Amino acid sequence: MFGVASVAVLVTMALALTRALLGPTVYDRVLAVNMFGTKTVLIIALLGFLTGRPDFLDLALLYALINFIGTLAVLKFFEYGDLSRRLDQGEAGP
Amino acid sequence: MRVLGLYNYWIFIFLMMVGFYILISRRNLVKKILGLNIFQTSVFIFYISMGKITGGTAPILVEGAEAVVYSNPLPHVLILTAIVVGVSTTAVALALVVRIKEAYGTIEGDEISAMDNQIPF
Amino acid sequence: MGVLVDFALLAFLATTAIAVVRTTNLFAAVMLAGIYSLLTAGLFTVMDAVDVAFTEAAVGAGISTVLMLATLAFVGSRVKTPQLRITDISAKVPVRRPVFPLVVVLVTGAILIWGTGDMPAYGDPANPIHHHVAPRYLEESEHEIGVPNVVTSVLASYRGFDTFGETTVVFTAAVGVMILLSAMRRKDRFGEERWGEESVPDLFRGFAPTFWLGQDGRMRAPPSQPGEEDEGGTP
Amino acid sequence: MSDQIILRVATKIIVPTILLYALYVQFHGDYGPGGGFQAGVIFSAAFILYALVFGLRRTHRVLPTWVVRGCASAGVLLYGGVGLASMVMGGAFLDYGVLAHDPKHGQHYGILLVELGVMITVFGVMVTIFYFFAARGREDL
Amino acid sequence: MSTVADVLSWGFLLTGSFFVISGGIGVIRMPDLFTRLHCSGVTDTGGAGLVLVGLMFQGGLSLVTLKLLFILGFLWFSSPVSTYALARAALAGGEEPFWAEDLDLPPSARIPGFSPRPVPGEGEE
Repeated sequence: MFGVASVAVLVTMALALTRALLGPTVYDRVLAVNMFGTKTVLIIALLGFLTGRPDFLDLALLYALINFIGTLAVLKFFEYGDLSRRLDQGEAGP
Repeated sequence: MRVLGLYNYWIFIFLMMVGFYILISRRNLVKKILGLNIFQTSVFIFYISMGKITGGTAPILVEGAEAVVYSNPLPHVLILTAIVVGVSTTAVALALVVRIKEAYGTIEGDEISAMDNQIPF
Repeated sequence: MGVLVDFALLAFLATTAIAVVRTTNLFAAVMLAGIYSLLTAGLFTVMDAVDVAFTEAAVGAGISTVLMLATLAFVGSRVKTPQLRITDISAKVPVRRPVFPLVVVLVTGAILIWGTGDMPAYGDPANPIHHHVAPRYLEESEHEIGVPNVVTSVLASYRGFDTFGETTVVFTAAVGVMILLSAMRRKDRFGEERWGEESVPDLFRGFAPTFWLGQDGRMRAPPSQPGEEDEGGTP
Repeated sequence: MSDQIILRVATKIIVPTILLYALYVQFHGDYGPGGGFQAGVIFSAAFILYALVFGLRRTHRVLPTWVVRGCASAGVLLYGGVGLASMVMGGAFLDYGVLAHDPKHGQHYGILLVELGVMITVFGVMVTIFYFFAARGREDL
Repeated sequence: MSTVADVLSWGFLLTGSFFVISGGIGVIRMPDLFTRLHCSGVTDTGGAGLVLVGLMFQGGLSLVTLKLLFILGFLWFSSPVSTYALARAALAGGEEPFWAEDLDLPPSARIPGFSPRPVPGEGEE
């Protein structure tokens, strides 16, 4: 049963990867990376159960916590052009 | 079955060669650094796959369990530190790229060499 | 089942690597590198290396993307002169096609693949690596160190020297970054404040070390060619 | 441009969680996956997230540069210090067995301190690198 | 009891797999970024949530289930936030949503009173 779910997640990973490769805009790529992160959380959780050592979910927990950082960095990069500014300050980049 | 046992190595070699190709054929310095990272990662995965034992489990001892096969912890230790060192050295390389951009105004390798080869006076 | 996941992840990894080669947008390449890191962490998990996967996860998701983006904020995200692909025959301009690198890579790869014939199969318990020191670590660690995580005990105790060296290397990397990036704006000899941005140190061009340290007497920039400010560049 | 409140609130909730999780990874590393390297990176990732949302200036106020630099060197010093301490107490360099009466306890102390040193160094190094990259070209920070 | 838990867990896993795959297909087939964001949201919250709940039934009352609960909580917390951030960045970056009129439908197929393309400069500050 875990196998079926793993296959589903792997297929979705393949689809997300396709979107990252096709992605007409850069935002599509970011979206694909974001989605890929969630799928990695799932596949790691499923792998824990598949291999019979489900106590290694810490890794999935870590991804659930910090996948967010990459997306935020991208947001700042696009909206402000640098990474050091406060988010609601100023309009344009340097 | 022989092919199954070697498939992993082939992929590692492929990845390593892709990284190598980026490194020697692309002129953009950031791209070269990415190629270097791919090269590095292929070595990491190669090491880890050497330590894997089929049917084994992660080398964290299970209390009171008999006859559990653990994977080899030694490659894990080597690669664990290598990943952190890898990102630090990548940061140094990126800092160099930033300085090169500031000094030359470009990060394309051929333009930099062209500027270097101009006769100054 | 693990084998299937392993195969699929490796195939994704190869696809991502090819995509990194082909893209001419550095930003897309950085995003693909993020995917690459996620896949690597998954692979480490499949190969029972949870600690390594943990490190890769933390580094890949937390640090490297941010560092790469911070660099891209300086250097711009487009590769200026996209290189022609081998298959791109129609181009009129004489552009260096990367044939020689391809040949080098193919030959090296072929030699390496030929060499794998002698490699032990993946996951074979009889591999030589499993018979040297690892059994001792796994058997004695519980009595000698008393820590269930063998990776920790090997990392911190059995191979403490190694880790000490690695920590020093990480520290040295920070020192290097500080030296490289802390050269703040300075007045050049004409009293103009400038960033290195447009100044090519033409007088001292031969003296690479002085330039690296930011100690050079920076001179006026050569008159900039029209169109050079254009970051994206039209090839 | 004042509608970034979602991100700010989310960051305020998630940054302490990441810090707490990093400490869990650090001190649970003997029993599960984790250890100094990972904990240091996660710890610094929390501050990077803070800097991304609240700006570098405010982060400098929370975590000044000199603290970070001090961390980067203090960790290596702690590591070396443990080695020297074990030499002083009659063992070899980094031979933790002599740190306590029971060699096993000594090993525990040694591993704990050494991992702490690694974590502090890695944290300091990663945040230093980020600070220098983010502040480059902005003299107002 | 364990049979019931197993059946429930299978049900959740299967439904979750369905959601995950359908979201993935949507990410490929949808016409523009914002609809794709919606599909990715389906996999991130619906699919991932169902799969994790299914795993929780397998874990039983243990630390594993607690960890899964945490994963679920953080996923449901951070994934919408990052989706929001991405959509914001895309709008600020000048990404145009795909309007129903772009489909070239016959007037009879349009939903009355729905989604006229906003006149530029009106309704936006």
